[in-house]
Amino acid sequence: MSSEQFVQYLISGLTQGSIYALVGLGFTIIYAVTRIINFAQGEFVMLGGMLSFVLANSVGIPLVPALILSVLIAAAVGAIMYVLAIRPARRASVVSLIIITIGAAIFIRGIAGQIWGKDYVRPPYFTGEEPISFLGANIHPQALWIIGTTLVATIAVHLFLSYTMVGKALKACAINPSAASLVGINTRTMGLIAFVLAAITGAIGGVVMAPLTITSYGVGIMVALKGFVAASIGGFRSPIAAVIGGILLGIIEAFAVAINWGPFTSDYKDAIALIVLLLILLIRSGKLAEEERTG
Amino acid sequence: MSESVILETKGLTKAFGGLVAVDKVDLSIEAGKITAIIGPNGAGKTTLFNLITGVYPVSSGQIYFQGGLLNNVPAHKRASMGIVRTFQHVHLFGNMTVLENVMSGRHPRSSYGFFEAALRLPKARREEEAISLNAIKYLNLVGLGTHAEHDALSLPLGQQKLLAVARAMATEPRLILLDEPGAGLNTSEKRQLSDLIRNIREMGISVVLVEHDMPLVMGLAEWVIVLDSGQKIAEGTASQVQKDPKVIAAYLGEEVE
Amino acid sequence: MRNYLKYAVVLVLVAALLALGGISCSEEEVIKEGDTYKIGALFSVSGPYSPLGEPEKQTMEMMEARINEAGGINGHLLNIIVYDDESDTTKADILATRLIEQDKVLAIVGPTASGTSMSAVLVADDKHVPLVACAASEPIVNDEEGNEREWTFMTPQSSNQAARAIFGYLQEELNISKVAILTDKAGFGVLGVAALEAEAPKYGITIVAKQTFDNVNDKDMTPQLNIIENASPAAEAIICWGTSPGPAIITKNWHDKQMGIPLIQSHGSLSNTYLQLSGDAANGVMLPSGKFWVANQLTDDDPQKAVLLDYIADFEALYGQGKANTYGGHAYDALSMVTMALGEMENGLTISEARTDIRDYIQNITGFVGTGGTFNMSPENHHGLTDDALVMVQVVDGKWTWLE
Amino acid sequence: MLAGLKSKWAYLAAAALLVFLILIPFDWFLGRYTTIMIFIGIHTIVTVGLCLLMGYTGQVSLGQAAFFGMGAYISAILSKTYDVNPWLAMLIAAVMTGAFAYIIGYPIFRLKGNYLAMATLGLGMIIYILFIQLAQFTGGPEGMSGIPYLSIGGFVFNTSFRRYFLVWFFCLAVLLISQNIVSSRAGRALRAVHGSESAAESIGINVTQFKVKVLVLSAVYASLAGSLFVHHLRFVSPQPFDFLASVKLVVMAVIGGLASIWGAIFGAGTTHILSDELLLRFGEWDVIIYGLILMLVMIFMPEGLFVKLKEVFERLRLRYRRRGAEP
Repeated sequence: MSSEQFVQYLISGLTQGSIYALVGLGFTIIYAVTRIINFAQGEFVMLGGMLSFVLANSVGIPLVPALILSVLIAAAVGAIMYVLAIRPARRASVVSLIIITIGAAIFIRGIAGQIWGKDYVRPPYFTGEEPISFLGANIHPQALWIIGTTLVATIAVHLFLSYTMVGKALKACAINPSAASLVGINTRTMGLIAFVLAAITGAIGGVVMAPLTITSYGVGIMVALKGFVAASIGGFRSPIAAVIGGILLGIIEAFAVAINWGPFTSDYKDAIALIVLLLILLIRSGKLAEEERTG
Repeated sequence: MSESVILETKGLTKAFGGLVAVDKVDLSIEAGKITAIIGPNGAGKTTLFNLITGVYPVSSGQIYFQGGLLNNVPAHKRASMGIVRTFQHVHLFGNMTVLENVMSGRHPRSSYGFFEAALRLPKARREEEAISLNAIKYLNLVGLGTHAEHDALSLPLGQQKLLAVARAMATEPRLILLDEPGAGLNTSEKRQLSDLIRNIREMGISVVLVEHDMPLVMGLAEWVIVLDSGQKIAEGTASQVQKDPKVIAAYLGEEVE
Repeated sequence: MRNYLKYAVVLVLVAALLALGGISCSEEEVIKEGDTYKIGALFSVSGPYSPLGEPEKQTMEMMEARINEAGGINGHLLNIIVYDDESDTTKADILATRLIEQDKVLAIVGPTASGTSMSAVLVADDKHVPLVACAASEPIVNDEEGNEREWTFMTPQSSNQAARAIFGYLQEELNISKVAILTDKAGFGVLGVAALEAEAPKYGITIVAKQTFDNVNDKDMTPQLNIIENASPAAEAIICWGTSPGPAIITKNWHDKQMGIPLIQSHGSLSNTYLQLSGDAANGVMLPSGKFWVANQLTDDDPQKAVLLDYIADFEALYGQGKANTYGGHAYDALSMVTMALGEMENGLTISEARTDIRDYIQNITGFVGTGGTFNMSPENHHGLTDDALVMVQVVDGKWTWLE
Repeated sequence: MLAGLKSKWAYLAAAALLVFLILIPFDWFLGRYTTIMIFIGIHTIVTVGLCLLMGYTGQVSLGQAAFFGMGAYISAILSKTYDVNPWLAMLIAAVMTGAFAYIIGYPIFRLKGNYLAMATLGLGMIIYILFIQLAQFTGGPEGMSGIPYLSIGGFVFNTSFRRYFLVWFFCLAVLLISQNIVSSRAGRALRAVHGSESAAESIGINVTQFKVKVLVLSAVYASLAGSLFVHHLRFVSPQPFDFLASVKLVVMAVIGGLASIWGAIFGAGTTHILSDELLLRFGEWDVIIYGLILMLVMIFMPEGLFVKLKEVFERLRLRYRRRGAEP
């Protein structure tokens, strides 16, 4: 394939991958701190996108404040979800907790559908829609916004975890909850922070991707599944790994289409991504088993 | 090797990454005797058990059971060969009754599977009959006969430990490894335990126990092996090892704390 | 203790014997003067197909209210029972059965999607209840042997009709003979592929590239477009088959790539949502359309003009500017045919007789002008929509314009 | 004959349940629920498998719908496309699905807990994608119709009244078989694996092998249910076997109390009656309320509604007893 097409596929993969990455990031943060797989993660993305549309187009707030407000509201929803649905169910099993998050997802989605209707919507582009030519490939400006934002968000999260008190406390919980609580870290507060953080990253993802990818009340579940795969490829351990997993997933899918031969076609790209996930899980199985025992 | 030796290790070594938990240990356990393995914390006693029962693969060296090489025998097969162990942290099956716990110990001594069970074929009923009869026998051996229908975890710790022994005995072992059976028991419970262990020995079963409680060990063990930081530093009769300067040195390290 | 079990076993045998009788529930209640007519409706109000199901449901509620305000049908008030199948085929089966056996409806309108329609169709056909589906696929009206099903009808234009409209235009107006197709992996797109492949040869058109997209997951179809660009022999036009949001994204990707070959969307993209989603990028895109979207451009002698303008006006008065779309129109056509049948029905029939009566009436409807086109039903044709129902339209400055 | 039923009361209870089940489909009783009951029966069969796998052996599966779907599709394809006798097709489907479970079992059970959940979820989705993409066999996303009814000799199961008895015959058979298994040597082995894998190994239980065996069993159950499913609907499409379907199955198992065979009926029952009966009157809000109930049940009774109810019943009985005892 020609070089500019290679670039085209790469950019396309990066754009898709960035979205997966931001969702996977949220999955990982929550999982690391609370050992919960939060399938409501996609709903934060949905909220980000729908809210930015409603606020910017329907209510008519200027774009930037509208975006910020959307993220804040989503964060609030994340907090409420943790306090009302997750915290009371600490004694529940892995499975029960997964079901709770799915219940929450169904609930949030249903409410959104009731309030905003079932139709697909597209919030305004951040900066127009005239494609930018780059190494012979045409790139939509919004795609650059998506990739850029993901980069910034990832770095921000990384810095937050490594250089702030709260961040370090979160890390401590992730490594060893019981020890963390021994040294006086309130694991429940940490859980709350984790959910808010995850909601924020998710909503940011929703906000930047919605103009390009189009959104509706129902996009959450599929976004969640993809982000979940991304996080799994990243091993649910470090945020960075999750982001890499997401980008990888996006690029695999883009080039799976590009190869366009045998099973490597647009038909099977989802399956290919999942097979990669399984292989990674099985290769790392020994190590994972250890983690399960210790963690 | 002499017939009277039931278990033997040659240069047995286990390393976790850099840390060597068991270091070139040569043991030979006399058949039909009560042997105690003692040593300060982190001496590698439990790791030794885990190697003998196949929880961990050995890093190097050999384990022989009744003259046969044991290294590559999968853990679950060792029980039917006659090696069984109990755990420091009891590890009872919480989702079963006391009796069912012991019945599950009959697993290697029975054979019927899903199919026979599903249709309750005669074979299943016959074996099930035998299984429960045997289980009750071993339950009575440890004196828990009256608690058969209780939930395993509803018992006090002392009885839980006895139950664990009954479950292990139900597999009809030739060699039973007891990991700190005395820990957390009060004096009367300990007396009960020692009687039980002597009983088991009388049945011609070789007993190896890891124990911290010196009086208990000295009262029971006919042979004592001392480990320190993964190495065998001494062995002999109780009175011999007590006098051994290396042993005292090793323990002094502990008494201080 | 065994004997207790023996009792149970005996009971099972007894019941099994009874089962041999296979008692079937018969509707013998008679509909008297002034009774309300019960009509069932089954739509995907939630789940992936809800963007289609919602306006269908709204249309039903609008018409029910209108008819009852006007005193009902020959003094019979209309009671429309609407259920949400959640785009779930299992649920569609349960709810269709419920409408028939529990609610004892005279006829069923819907379901929304071809999948849910199939499970409902099999139930209706089995229990002899007329069903007018708002989805179009062959098996809804024809059984495996290709015979017309006795009890089921459908109102939307079929994918084959759309394909014929497109190919006809490509051949005559643009004399294009090589096309690439890019279709939704899910139901609607699959129908599209089948239709396109079946119709293309008849117009001497060859399909030089076939790509699919995942309507929920794919956020960028540039990779697929790249493949199409590289196809040899080169494609002279791209035909895309799907419902929102995929086609809108493709339109944008197509615009960003500046591929220089025309993009043709299917009738699945005929909605203001599509225009809103794809913005300026949509300009120049061509689609096969019912006259719905060009209603105001129709000449006054076109019988559909009045029907369409009325429906759109009524719907948007209730549910908001620019909300009316063809999906609601399908429900309108379906319910209209049912109510026409009810209008001609005399009193004193049992429920099962009434159902037969409605079926017989609908399958003999001719010249009924609906939002989708003119219907000429017959026992051999339970679709009845003629090809002239579809015209080609083009997006010009964000508006649908008729390519006469 | 039947393990677990010890007292004569247990026998009477079983007989009563049986009589009730037999009467349901008659119009003068609860006939209008026949269709829902058919699906309850079908889902109960799958749920029992999940209970054995999750509740007794402690292994998570978020991909059970894949086995359900394999049974459905293999039955559909063989009996429709290749005119194989439906009963034979059903058998082949069960064998193939079981074999598939056996093959994936060994690698997948190198994983535990959450990672096992991820892997099973991934597998489930891969199978689902295959249902869509292998269109030349499966009919693709549009699915395939025209699947024949089951029949014995001349007796065709062509009314829901008849299919009701067919489904519940299989359902009860599966329940009895499972009841026998859990109270057997194999059942103890499974529970031992759940209780403590190292202890199980130490008394000679081949942990991995038993995990695989129970996975195979649950897969065979799911396959059987899938076959009954398609011969009832006579139409199959991928949608009933997607990720959400797997979740619904797990929900049924959890509500029924993971470690309780007969709870499965209750789990499948409440879930269906809730979403196909009670919630209908809430119109558009049904989905929202469903989500809410899901959360509440899991938060306040994570061990399942059925188990909770049993506790309450026990407590009441004891109080009653005590009253009786007082002079």
